[in-house]
Amino acid sequence: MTFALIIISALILGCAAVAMALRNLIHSALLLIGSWAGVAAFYLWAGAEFVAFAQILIYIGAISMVVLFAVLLTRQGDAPEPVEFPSLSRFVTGLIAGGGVAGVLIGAILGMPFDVRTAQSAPALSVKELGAQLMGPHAVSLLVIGLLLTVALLGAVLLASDRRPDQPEDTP
Amino acid sequence: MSVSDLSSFTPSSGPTVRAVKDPFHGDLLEVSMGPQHPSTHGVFRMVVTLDGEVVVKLKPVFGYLHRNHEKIAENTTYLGSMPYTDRLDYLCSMTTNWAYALAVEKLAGQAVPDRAQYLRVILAEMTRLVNHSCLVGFLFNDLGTSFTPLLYAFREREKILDLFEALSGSRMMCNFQRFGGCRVDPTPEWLAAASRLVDNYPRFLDEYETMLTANEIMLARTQGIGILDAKLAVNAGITGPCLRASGYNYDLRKVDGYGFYPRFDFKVPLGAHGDTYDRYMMRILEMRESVKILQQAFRDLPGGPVMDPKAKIRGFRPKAGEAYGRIESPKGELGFYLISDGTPNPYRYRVRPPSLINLTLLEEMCLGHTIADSVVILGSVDIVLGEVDR
Amino acid sequence: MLGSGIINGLIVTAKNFVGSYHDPKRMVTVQYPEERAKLPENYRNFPFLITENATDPMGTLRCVACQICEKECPPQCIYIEKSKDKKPDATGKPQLYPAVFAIDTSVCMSCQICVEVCPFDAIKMDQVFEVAATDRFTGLLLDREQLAKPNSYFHEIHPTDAAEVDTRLATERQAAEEKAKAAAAAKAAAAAKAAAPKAAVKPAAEGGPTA
Amino acid sequence: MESLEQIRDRLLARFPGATVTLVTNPGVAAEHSLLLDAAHGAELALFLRDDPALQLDYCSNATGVDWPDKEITDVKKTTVPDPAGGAPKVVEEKTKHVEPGCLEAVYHLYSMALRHGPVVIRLRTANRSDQVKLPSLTPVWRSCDFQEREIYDLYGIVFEGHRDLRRLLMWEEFKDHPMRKDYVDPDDYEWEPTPHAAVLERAKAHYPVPPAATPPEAPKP
Amino acid sequence: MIIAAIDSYLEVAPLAWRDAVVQWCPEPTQWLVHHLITIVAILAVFGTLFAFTPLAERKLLGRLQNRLGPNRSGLPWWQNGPKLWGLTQPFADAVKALTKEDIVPAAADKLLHFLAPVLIVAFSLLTFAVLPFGRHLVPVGLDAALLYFFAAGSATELAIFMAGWASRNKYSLLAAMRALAQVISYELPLILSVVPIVLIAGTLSLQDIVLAQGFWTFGFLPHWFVFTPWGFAGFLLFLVSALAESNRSPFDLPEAESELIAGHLTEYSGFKYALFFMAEYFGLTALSGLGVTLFLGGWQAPCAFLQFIPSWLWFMGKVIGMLLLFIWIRGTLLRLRIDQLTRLAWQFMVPLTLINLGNAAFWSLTAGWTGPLQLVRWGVSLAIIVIPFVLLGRRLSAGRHPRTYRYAAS
Repeated sequence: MTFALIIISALILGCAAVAMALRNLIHSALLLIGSWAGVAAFYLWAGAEFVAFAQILIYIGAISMVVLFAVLLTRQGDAPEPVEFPSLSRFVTGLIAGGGVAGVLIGAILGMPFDVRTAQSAPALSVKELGAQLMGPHAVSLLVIGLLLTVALLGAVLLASDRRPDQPEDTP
Repeated sequence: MSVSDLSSFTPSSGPTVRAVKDPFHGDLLEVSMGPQHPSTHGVFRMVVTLDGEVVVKLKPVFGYLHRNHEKIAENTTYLGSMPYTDRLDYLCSMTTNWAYALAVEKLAGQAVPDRAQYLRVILAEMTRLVNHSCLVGFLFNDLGTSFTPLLYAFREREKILDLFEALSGSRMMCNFQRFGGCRVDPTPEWLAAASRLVDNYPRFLDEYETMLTANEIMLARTQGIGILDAKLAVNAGITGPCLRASGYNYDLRKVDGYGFYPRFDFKVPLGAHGDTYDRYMMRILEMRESVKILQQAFRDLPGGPVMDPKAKIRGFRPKAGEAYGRIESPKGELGFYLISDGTPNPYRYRVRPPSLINLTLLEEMCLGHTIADSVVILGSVDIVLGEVDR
Repeated sequence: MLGSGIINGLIVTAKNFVGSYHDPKRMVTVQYPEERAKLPENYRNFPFLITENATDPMGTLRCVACQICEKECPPQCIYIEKSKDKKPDATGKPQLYPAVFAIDTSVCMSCQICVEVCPFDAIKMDQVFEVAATDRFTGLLLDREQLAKPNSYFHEIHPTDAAEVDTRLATERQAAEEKAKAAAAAKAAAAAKAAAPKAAVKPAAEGGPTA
Repeated sequence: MESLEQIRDRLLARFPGATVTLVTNPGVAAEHSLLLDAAHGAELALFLRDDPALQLDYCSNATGVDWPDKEITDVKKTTVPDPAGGAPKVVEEKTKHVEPGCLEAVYHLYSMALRHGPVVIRLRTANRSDQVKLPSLTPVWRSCDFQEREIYDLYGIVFEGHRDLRRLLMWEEFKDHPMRKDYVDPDDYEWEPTPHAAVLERAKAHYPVPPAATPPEAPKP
Repeated sequence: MIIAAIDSYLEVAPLAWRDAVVQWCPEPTQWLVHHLITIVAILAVFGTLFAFTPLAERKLLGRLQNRLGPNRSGLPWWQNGPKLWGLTQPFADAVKALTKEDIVPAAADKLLHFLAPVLIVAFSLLTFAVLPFGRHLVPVGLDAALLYFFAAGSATELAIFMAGWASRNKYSLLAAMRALAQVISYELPLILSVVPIVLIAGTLSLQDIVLAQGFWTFGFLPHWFVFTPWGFAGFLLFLVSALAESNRSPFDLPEAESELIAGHLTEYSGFKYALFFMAEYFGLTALSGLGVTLFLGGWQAPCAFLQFIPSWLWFMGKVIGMLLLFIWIRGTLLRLRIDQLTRLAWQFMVPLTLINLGNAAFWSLTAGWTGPLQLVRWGVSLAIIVIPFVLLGRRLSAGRHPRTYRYAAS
């Protein structure tokens, strides 16, 4: 089973790295979406079907569209300006920031109690139990997330609609 | 109404047109819905400036089918121009022939026997059925159906064109009217077949109305689209179903009373809003009126000669002078203005094309609508490029 | 109710669908190359020249090259060159005949004005519509031989028209023959009269010397 | 509807500076017309449209007519007493003079409101070469928009005050005006075997006759 | 007895053949061969269905329009042989699609231009993995099958965007944006119209949903979900959003857009265009397969005594029935405008699906009612869905109704 894990992690990390290096913004966005697909494959490997399909549905279905629209509407075409490396100070500050984030992440992962090595043999959780769990103990967090999403939705609607004040909403 | 304010007349009742340049909008997109376009009914071109979906500016471009029909007419005899009039509005050749014959008879003072007058009314109303069923079919094609209403309309049109072929020899290029009457006297079988066809024509109209007139998508796509104001339409010379759809009662069959139309009682339908839906309904209701006229005409068609015996085929030289004859063709007022100088060829031969002049207000109708609507509005105005470009 | 218009539309198309299987009136199309729609009698396409009989087409052309149709043809697509000599036509009167009679069918719009103005019923409208040609220039320029078709063919495609034309021509021919016979008889009578006085004179002369 | 003479008199009364003459139509249809002078054309037209008695709110047809320069040989018959005392002889002197032609715009006006018949008005340009300006009636009747553009395109009358005077039918770079009587159409036709030699000769001047298609002059024996 | 034997044999026949072949190959590859055969079987069945759907469409449209439809393409080597009513037309279309020249515009983004059709066909084929074709014929028995179906379906948007962007043509980008707006705005009603089924059936696995519909009252009244008020409303809403999701008739805005030429497919020709065409039909078949599984009882027979017919025949029959319904709708209805389309989604479909969800909740709560209460239950359930439908319908077509016309006096 570890052989599949290696392939999947290679896929995820590879796509992310290449996405970072490419000049063409659209290609890098698509590679980012590729790495999300890799994450979904990882969930499948780990036996959590529901989370994998949710990942595909949400990330590849919707958020990829948001990323691509954002890329399109902000930049005209794919000719990025050349990035210059003038000074050592920019390199050092970059290193410090990257190192800090990496440190926090690794600390959090190592501190977790569950045992990484036996992940794949976790019991296959059926969707019904997952639903019960969500509606039971975790109901509060579900409602908060729901609230957050609706607020975001309303914000988007307000932001988009006041662009044309004189265009009546219900034109024929 | 002084001169100044009319030329800058903005359609008050139409959709609001955004005058101020909105910073949020990027550059305007100019689309040339060019001569080769699936829904411009022939080689007609509209240079449309789009702001996103909405039409901001629309310039029609003509001349792709220009054959200089009037110059040709000046170099041929009066009779020689008759087959060319079929090619003006190639959907209704009988009414165009009649308009030309009417103008020349007015120019030369030529009498026409009763049976020929009745036959002309019969053929003109059958042409109106052909043209309106064509238009309604093409309008639904522009609205996006996959050819079904068009083929129902064509099924009915073909039956009438077969009758024209049996009478004049050709389906669309009939070349049937002469100065002083008609060329061929219809046989009794032809008359029986024609009246049978006319009697069950309303069945086709009922099928059409149940299928499409109350269709929600049709109502959404055509009501309130391309509104034409009656006063502006009169000033812009719009005639025919487009003018009556705006509620203005002007039908040459009632106003001029040419031919034997005063002998038939028929009603002229009027619209209320002047939008694309009204223009569509005008055609449907006019078809029902034409069926009534045809039934009366078949009932009391007199006997007698079809051609005035004194009329001369060759060596026809009307006296010097001029005349302007006009009829109510299915598209509007079709007029022929002839100046003769005594020679067999006309000195000046002018066609007043309803299709071209009905396009005067195309831009005012399309402003503020989306590009999908401008195609539908053009379809509802019913133009034929042979007549527009001559 | 929101969907009622759409449902009515669907019902109409369903009726048409079902109708297309059992209602011949609804199926309007014809499988062209195999089945052919019957052409109405008045159907006209390109003109053709009438010859009295099929055996000697060029000999019995009815056309007398009077060039009226060439003048009256709106697109000017007929081209006639008169013949130098004359040959007797059906009524025996020596008439000219067209040495060259070409119709450019790529220009002709089959408006049948030539048929109307022809005083000799020499040109009539054909019913041929499959006239594809491989070459635009010579393929569609039909000359005298290609245009000439016998009167029997004319009877075939336009029966009533042909019958009416033939009766008219027959009466004209009879009238021409009676006139010719009458003229011949009158000439004979005149000759006889002229001969009679001479004869009268001659017998007198004979009477004289023999007396 | 009042007769043309009454209209003309009211026009003259209303606009003293304008000259309005009646043009008779010799034909059977007897549709006579009013010749308005170019300077006051627009006001006269506006009056015709707004006058409550006339209300000619619909201009059905705007036509261009080309009257080329005419050579008139007027024959003057003078009776010359014969010096030798014989019968007086009639001597005809033919004096030839050229009457200047003009370009003319004819408008057929109808009233949709009162439903009465055509009032035909004519506007004539000074001559056919340089002074070809006429006042545009598009601000008065919007229906003359495309028709005046067509007259400008095919006859060359320049309409002042028109909303958007461009060629209607021909392409922008086209120079001449095709509907004029003295227009010579270009003869670079593509070669056609039409039996009429005239077209053939002109075409041959431009295009080499394709070898394959022998022209029909050499009729087959 | 014999019927039961035949039934049980036919029912299991495909599985039996597969196991026979699997036994025949060597041990290590057996797992692979097992899955390969399933994939090949699905591709073969739905490939031929795809080949014949356009033919059925053109013939049905023809019959709707009083004409015959294609019946000319006889057998290739038999020149004037029998015409076979045009049944060989699909092969003619396939050859045409293959032999047509495949033009790639110079400025196009070669990689994405090539990848777009491949991805769109792959994603629309993925959705077939979870559809229960027969009692025992379930390719992959996932627990969250329904979620998988929508996940695979929603990835097609990515491919549409890639097609529009890679063609580097202003019109195709505009049309791709419009296509995305349509697909995204109709994904919500699609999923929401299916949620009531999950609520009642209590599971996401399609096989269990079909089993939940497996009972018949009095032997011939099936318990399909479509015969309940919320089920019928859900089915209609599912139908409309499926039409929009697969760019079919009243919503074929991007591709048949007479104004924007052929939408995001403008720069495609030859086999790539045929791939897009194939993806559209696979998507349509998959959606009608899902509709059949959720609402029309999947492979369940309509009556108890008809169960001897193999279950996968029932499934295929219902899918073909749904396809004919789509074709029939295409032959009749007009096209909506883009703003009307999105307004229909957000102001009519989404609220109705939410109300339908409430309706299903009421239905499941009152499962215990029996006798006269059953009628009350039906009445209330009907009211819950019909009243908002009428009110929203009136609001949607406010002020638009067929008019009556007056005639001129003179």
